[in-house]
Amino acid sequence: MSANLPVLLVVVPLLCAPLAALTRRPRPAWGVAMLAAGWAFVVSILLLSRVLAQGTISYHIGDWAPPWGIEYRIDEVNAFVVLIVSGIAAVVTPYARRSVEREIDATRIPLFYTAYVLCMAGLLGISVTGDVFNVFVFLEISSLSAYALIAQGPDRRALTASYQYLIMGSIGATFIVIGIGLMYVMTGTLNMADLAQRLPMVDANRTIPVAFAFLAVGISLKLALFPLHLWLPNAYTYAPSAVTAFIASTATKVAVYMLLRFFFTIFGAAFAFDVMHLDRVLMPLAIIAIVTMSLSAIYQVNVKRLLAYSSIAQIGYMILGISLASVTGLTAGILHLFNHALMKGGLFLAVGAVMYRTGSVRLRAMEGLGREMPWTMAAFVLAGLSLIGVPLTVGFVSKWYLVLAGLEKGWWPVAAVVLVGSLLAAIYIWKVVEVAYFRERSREEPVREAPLALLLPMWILVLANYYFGMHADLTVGVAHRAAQVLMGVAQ
Amino acid sequence: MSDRVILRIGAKVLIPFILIFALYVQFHGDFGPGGGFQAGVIFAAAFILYALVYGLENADRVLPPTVVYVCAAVGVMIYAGTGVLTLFLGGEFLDYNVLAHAPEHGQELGIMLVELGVVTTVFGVMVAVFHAFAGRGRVER
Amino acid sequence: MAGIYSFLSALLFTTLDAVDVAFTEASVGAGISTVLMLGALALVGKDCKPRTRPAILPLFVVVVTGLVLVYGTMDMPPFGNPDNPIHHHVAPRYIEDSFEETGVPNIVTSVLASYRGYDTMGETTVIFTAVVGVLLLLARGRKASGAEPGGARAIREAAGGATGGAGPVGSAPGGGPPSGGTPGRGPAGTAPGAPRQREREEEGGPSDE
Amino acid sequence: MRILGYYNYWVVIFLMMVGFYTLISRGNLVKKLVGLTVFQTSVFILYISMGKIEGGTAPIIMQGQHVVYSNPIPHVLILTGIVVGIATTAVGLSLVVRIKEAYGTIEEDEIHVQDDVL
Repeated sequence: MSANLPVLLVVVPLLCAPLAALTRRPRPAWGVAMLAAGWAFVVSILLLSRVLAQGTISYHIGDWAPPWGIEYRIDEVNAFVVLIVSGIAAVVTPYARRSVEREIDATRIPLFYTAYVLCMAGLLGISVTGDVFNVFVFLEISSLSAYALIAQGPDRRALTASYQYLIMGSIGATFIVIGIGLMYVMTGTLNMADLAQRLPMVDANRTIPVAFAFLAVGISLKLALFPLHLWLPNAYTYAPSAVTAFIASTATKVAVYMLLRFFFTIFGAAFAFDVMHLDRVLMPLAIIAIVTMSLSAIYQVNVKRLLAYSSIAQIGYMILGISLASVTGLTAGILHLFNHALMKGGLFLAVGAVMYRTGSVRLRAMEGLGREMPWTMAAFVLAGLSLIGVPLTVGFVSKWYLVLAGLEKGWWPVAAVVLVGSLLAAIYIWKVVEVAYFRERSREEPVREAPLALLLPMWILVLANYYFGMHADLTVGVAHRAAQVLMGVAQ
Repeated sequence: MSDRVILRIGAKVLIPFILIFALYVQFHGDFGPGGGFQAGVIFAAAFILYALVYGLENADRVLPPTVVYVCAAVGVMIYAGTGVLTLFLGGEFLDYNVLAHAPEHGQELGIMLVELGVVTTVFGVMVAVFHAFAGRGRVER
Repeated sequence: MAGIYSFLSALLFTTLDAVDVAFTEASVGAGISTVLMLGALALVGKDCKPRTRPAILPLFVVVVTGLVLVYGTMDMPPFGNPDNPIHHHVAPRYIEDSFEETGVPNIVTSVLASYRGYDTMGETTVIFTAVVGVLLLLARGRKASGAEPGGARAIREAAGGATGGAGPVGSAPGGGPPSGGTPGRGPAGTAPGAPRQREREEEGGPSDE
Repeated sequence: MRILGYYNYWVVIFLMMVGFYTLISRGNLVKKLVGLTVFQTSVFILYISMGKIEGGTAPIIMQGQHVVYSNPIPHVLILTGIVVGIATTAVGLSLVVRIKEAYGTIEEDEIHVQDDVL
């Protein structure tokens, strides 16, 4: 059975989804979601350890050898991404129970968890597959369920946010399909490894660069790269708290993974950077994203929106690392995938707890919360420190590698950008801290601390920020190997 | 109204044919164009026609929304369940060869099973979606 | 309009030998999606405003995208040529061996259900996801009046469930003074109208209570 | 048919861009979805065009005859694509219905105006 783990990783959640729909009662549906998340988490740990020990795993679905059948191909890169997705799911799902009961109509909760599990299964499916069209199919599973989940937010603007995301997301997906089609017409194959072999034979013509461009735009839409990020702030702001925490720490990460997979594994770093000069596009955009989006975050009065803008800036860091196109740069980018999931997950969970108690996530609602919800706000501050990049936190580790990668190439402005970004992050986090700790509350009734069911997941993520910040060798080791795998394909 | 009568009788005559056609499409998919997806849509079309002509309440009595909803979920489980079954029989996921003694029979059986899953889901989904839109309109007015 | 378009493309698919696709497009594109479109239009009304602002930027984007695609197709293998690479890798095996390997003469079916059966499972899941999404958005407990946005209703009902202590929300930590509920629930609970109102109350603080 | 050459692809691209333009320029939420449908369907035609072989027939094996079959893979992919398209349309339309109920309009500008008033 253990040989079948790669496919069971995705199929068990896929089977859990209709099961959750059939339960038709909130509690059992949540239990099924828990089962799916827990299963995925355990399997992803097993898979990562096996990949680290034995190298790439290839699983042929239906026993048809690739490129005729669909292949699941797991190397260090996607094993790591799968761990991020399932790990966040394993933490957010227990949190979701209370939070969702508060924010969503009880009759909808079973379907809510169905969509939630589908979203998770879709993201896992994108991560492990070795077939480009299969990527698209699972991308649609995760996107469609994400649209539905976001629209469940308590404000009516959740509907428009979701619609906007649907339109932008579908454009992105259609662009990706066009890109896949153009690659296919030149090579006749859809298998990633096969494509990687065959593309160099045909990449001297004009069709492949165009395929490349369409994939770049499509994926950038999905990962909310700077000028294409318009869907993200609204979607994150108006979605239910648990959904925001889950999607913010997984969906864009998987999109970044798609970028890595398509451009490094399939096209190869040499083609992407030496021929297409991807870095000349990505790097300025990443830098603009870091600076302008951090600035925008400072002016927000809604804390969720503030964190959403900060997310776009943080995606900028990942792209910056990737655009350096070196092993160190990629290590920084991949590391930040993991680290950002930890810190943003922690922050959004803390904000979700504030929502749970006060019913609002505006800055004004947080006045005086430092005393009333000490544990929640302490979690917020600690995760915020990690976002800023204070030593001993994961935020510091990824920024450290980013600066290293920049200096390695002699590009000192990269270091300056990282520094400016951290300063701006300090400002917007401070804004929340100031309101929470140094302002008297203007509300009349006091608020109580969030229940343990919310605090525990939140603190697990926050402590993980510090654990992996101090034992950085664990994550850095995996990220470094993943980066070598990605660059190694190019050699 | 006379036109309603024509409509009703017309529908009554048509629906059995549509259902038979759907079955044909479902099982003839191996040889000609067609398969689970198309058959599911046609099944759903027959039902939607019934609902349009006889009203949603009557349609609900023939096929309660719950059943439709269960169909949509069960279809996915049939498909994925087939895959899991092949795992238990010692094959890879969705490796139909292990379903029967001879690989070709296994393949045919497997394809039939998954098409069954597809038709169930598609029928359930299409009717449920139609129901969601139509039901909403009824309450609005 | 979209229905006619789908129907025409179904005809086009037939001339391009894609009978299975044509069949599906005819039943889905021209059938179901038209029914859905009409159903939705009946709900939202078809009045529509004439455009006012000029759309320079979209036009620019579209023209650029189109030109890039045309540029890309220049080096594409010519239409219908049997020597194209697409026909010489992967596909030949399906055409030559699929009948022996699966016993199904319709290659599309055998590829769909067997070779790429996993994609089809994904496809089945996609439509299942769609129905989950549609039901999440449109299905209703009949209790609330239709005009009210679901969100406010959701919050109020959740709050009601919590104070009632009946729901699994657990009565204990919901706590607070039983009269007003916790402050957070206050504004949401007292505003039966649109969330707009709720937002304003948040701005104004709980003094409204 | 050979004269068509690339002409076939260009027509598809034109259709695609019509859909894309409708999608990004229209303010009416339903029209946007119509644009999306046209856009996606055109991409399907692009795929099917790739699979066509001159003089080929539908890929259903006829025993005992040697004939040229068109490439079945694009057909399979597009079957999946159509399903994805209808799924997106369904979710999109139900969102539009909800937006109409919440805002009383489905014009993008008017929705923005309503939200800005807050």
